[in-house]
Amino acid sequence: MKIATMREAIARYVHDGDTIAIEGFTAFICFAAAHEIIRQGRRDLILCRMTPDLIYDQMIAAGCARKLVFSYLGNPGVGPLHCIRRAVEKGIPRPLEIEEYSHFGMVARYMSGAARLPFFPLRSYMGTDQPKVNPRIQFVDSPYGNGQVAVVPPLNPDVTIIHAQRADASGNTQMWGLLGVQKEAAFAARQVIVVVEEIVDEDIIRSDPNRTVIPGLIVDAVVHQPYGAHPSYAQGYYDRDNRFYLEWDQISREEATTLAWLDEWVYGVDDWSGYLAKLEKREPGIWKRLAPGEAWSQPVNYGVYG
Amino acid sequence: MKIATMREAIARYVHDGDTIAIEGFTAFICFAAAHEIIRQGRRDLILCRMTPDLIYDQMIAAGCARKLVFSYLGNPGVGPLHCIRRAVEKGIPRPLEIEEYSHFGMVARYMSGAARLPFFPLRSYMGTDQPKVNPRIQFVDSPYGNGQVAVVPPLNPDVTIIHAQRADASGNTQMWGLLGVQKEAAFAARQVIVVVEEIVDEDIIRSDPNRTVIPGLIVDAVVHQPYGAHPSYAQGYYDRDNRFYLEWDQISREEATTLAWLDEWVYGVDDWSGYLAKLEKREPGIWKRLAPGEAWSQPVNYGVYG
Amino acid sequence: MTNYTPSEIMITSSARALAGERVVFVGVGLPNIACNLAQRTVAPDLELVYESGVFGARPARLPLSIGDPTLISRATLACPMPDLFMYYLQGGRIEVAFLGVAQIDRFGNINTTVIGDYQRPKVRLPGSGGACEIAIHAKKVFIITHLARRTFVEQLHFCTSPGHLSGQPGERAAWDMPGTGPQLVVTDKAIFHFDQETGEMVLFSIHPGVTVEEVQAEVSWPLKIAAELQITEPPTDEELRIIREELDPGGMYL
Amino acid sequence: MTNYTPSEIMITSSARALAGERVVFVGVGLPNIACNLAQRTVAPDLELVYESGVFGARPARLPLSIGDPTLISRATLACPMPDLFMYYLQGGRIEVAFLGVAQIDRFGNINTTVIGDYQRPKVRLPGSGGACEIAIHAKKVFIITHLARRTFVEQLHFCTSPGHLSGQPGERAAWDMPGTGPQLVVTDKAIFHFDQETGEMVLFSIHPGVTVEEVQAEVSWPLKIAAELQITEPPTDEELRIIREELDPGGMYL
Repeated sequence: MKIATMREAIARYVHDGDTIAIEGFTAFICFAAAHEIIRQGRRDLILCRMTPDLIYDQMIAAGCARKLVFSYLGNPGVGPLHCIRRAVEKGIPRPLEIEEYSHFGMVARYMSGAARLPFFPLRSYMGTDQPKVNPRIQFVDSPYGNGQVAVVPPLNPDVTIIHAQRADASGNTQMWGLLGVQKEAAFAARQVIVVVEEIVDEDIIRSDPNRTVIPGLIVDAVVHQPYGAHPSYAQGYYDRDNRFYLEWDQISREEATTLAWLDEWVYGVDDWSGYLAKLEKREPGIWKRLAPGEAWSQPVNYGVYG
Repeated sequence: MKIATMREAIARYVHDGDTIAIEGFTAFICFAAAHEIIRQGRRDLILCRMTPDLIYDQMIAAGCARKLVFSYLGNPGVGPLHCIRRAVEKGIPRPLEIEEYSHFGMVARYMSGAARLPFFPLRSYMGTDQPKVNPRIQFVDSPYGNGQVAVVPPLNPDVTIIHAQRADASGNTQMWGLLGVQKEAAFAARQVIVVVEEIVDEDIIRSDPNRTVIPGLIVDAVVHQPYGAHPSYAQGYYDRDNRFYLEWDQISREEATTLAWLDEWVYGVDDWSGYLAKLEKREPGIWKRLAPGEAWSQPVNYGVYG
Repeated sequence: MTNYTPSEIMITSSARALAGERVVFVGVGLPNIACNLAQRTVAPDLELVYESGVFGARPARLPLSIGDPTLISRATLACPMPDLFMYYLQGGRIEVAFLGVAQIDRFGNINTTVIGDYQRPKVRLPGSGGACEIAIHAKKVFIITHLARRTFVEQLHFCTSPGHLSGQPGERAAWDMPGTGPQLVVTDKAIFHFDQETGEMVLFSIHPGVTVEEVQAEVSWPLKIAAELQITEPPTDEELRIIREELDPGGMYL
Repeated sequence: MTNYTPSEIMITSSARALAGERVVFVGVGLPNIACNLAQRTVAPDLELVYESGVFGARPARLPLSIGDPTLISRATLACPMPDLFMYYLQGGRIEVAFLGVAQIDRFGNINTTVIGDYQRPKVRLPGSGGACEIAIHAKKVFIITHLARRTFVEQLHFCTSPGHLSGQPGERAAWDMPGTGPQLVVTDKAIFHFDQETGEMVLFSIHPGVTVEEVQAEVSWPLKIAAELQITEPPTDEELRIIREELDPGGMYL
């Protein structure tokens, strides 16, 4: 049985020192998983994400990580990630090793890992200082005499955690909206945890096989966690809580206010239900504020053959 | 205006000597385009497809091609492709140069072409005779000391022709079912012709942006040609005409019967409407025989935000 | 039960070899029926993956090709070709795959490309398709073919897909091939395994009523024979019932 | 019309530079508004591509980030990241892209990584994101930034994204960079082009009321000035109406 609580899934699959990818480009960022990792006190993680976003800012502030592998360090549309800056610039709460790529470089690392290739080629980095500070960025000559190309090595997380709208009990997972690099990050991983807004009957999945992004085949645990991406979002289920992204810019400016926030919102609750209860208490209309209207896809006919 | 008749699209974009890819793995094989190319008497084409299938068997029998680039030469589930065998083994109707890969090799060539990479790596061909007869298959050492990898060069067709269920007038194209390598073949091409069962309002496309496989951006012509993939199929629209695949095994065994078939079914009609009219005359119930039942996808909510 | 066809004992022998397997890469024809039989008997959790990019198929009819539309409707996942080859096959997710052959040598190397000279072929065969990658990446390869001297040859006319190469231990690993190569050859007369040390094909069992001499007559090299040569267990009544009533009621492949 | 903000003249100047362009890679903030303005004025066929993988967006509100859900609903296409970087950007489908900068040198090379030493940074900036690939592959690059001496520097602390490199003709081509590099820098005080021969930034126009001296004061190197220095055409009433009433009625960016 793959269905697990978040507590069980994190306890079983995420260990100190592991390489972890919690992916999702602006959308589908699984804060519920991050908070549970913080609560369980994991240490020395190598955190991988194209955009560390608030999720890794919080995990790094909580002291979970020894290293960050990334391509864009910012609070999108707002400003810097203060906790990660503190770690990089001042070693607070502990020094943070960084390994840095461009977006395409990170995408290529996941693809290389997912495809079991020794490297993945991309036309990037030429003439820049990026390879000078990251010796993993190399160049290879084409055997066809048509140029040189940058390459990056595979990235194979111990665990990849993906948030999505729905999965069946076997972990066949469907997503719509921004698909980011989740499929590649999942296939690259040794273990995969899928966190979903809804667990649906297999028949729903089977009604649209092209919509299935992650096959149950590679999924180790399925966690049912509605609103598990807040303050990020799940397309069609709830909006991004832009207010919180702005608020975090204030909260995270000082170490003390950051730790106070973690105490209250992460350590101070038992689980994601506790977090949601606090959110709703603070702002009773929150889910109404974040509820999108309806815009349904036109169904397509796969046909019955036989 | 991108909407064109098949005659216009082929006349405008397909020229003698061009490199052409009409892709589609078992499904969505655009015989309507092939017949029009035969009728317009194109010569010296370089034909690229993973599975040449009956479509290239017919084009090669008609003398359109000087070269075939492929990975699997067969009438799927039936037997050999007799016309291509005659061309390769006996030079009938003219000698045919071949350039041969594995399936993954062809996929990788399209990906390389679509991604403007000088090569694409794959772990294949080791220990086989394939690189000995195709010098384009090369090997590259990984700079990370983690092995050697085969590489193939980019394939960039002059024209790629794709059949799909629906597109809007700008060429934004949606498909469901077997997606094959069509996206890659289209992005690799200098020009793209999309042939569809239905031209739909842009709103239908916009109701499900993740379903759009080919953006109008890269499409040069949109041809509305219902049943344009017969005897191949369009998922949810009509079934594969397996009877014809079996029949072709007989028709194509001799050059004379093949040419008689081409005379009657290709040269003997003005266009695809003529072909369809003949089909329906021969077998009045054909579309009923090939009509699938209904199996609709469950719609998903993208949400209204704003 | 003695009333079965050669195809039926090939199917049941293949199905039983799938006991405990989890993910199989399947072609149409006999392998398709064998995998479906295994799902209903020895490997209820077996996941069928089609080379066309389909998972968890629930075909409402017997498919003629691996791209049949009946494989897609109500499948759990249908993916484009790059995903299939990069993330599933090369990604190491396939445990067993079935391959057919035109020629096979004693080390399980396979020719599906050409009879005669490549440039001036006597018979032009289909070529690799996905076979070369399957032979390299699937954890195990099972081969189904009819036993015939022109198939079981001393020297391939062309090596399309690698088996155990020259039989040297570690040779596949030296080429960075993740899979273990061919493990099983099922024919209409006998079943072969491969020696773990030498990579050479070994006669493992003969079907009821077949003699070792008959098998050797259809193999071009002097056959190694297992110390404890078996007689293949014939199809059971229940296996035959499933094949005949559920999987191929039209007798398309039998 | 003289009653406009610095942001507004940056937006209108950028929008006008998009005349006749077909495909633009757009970020949020000023470039987003500029592109939307261009669509409504000089480039009705302009296709907006977001780095998050969205085409033909019809946002029902002004997005805070390039991953805002309002960009996806009713877009014509939403694709995964590998497609975006491999087939759209590296594939050569993007004609113009906007980039921001923390530091820029006279050749349009860009730093968005770090102020100070990389290993012991004074200020850790966001890094590349997609900027490095955009700078290499987009046919043209437009830069929008405020004019300031700490931004327009003699020597970058770190080169994140290549411009015209050392200014040697053919240097980008020698590195196999398909795009032509930076073509335009729009600031709150002036607009810069790049010399086709030397790759060096050239003051092309100053905004109304700004002097050349004021511009030079904010640039760390001795500025080249165009032979026919222009005064930037201020925003028209219609442009301002579109910006204020349609594109940013909340005044979020102005």
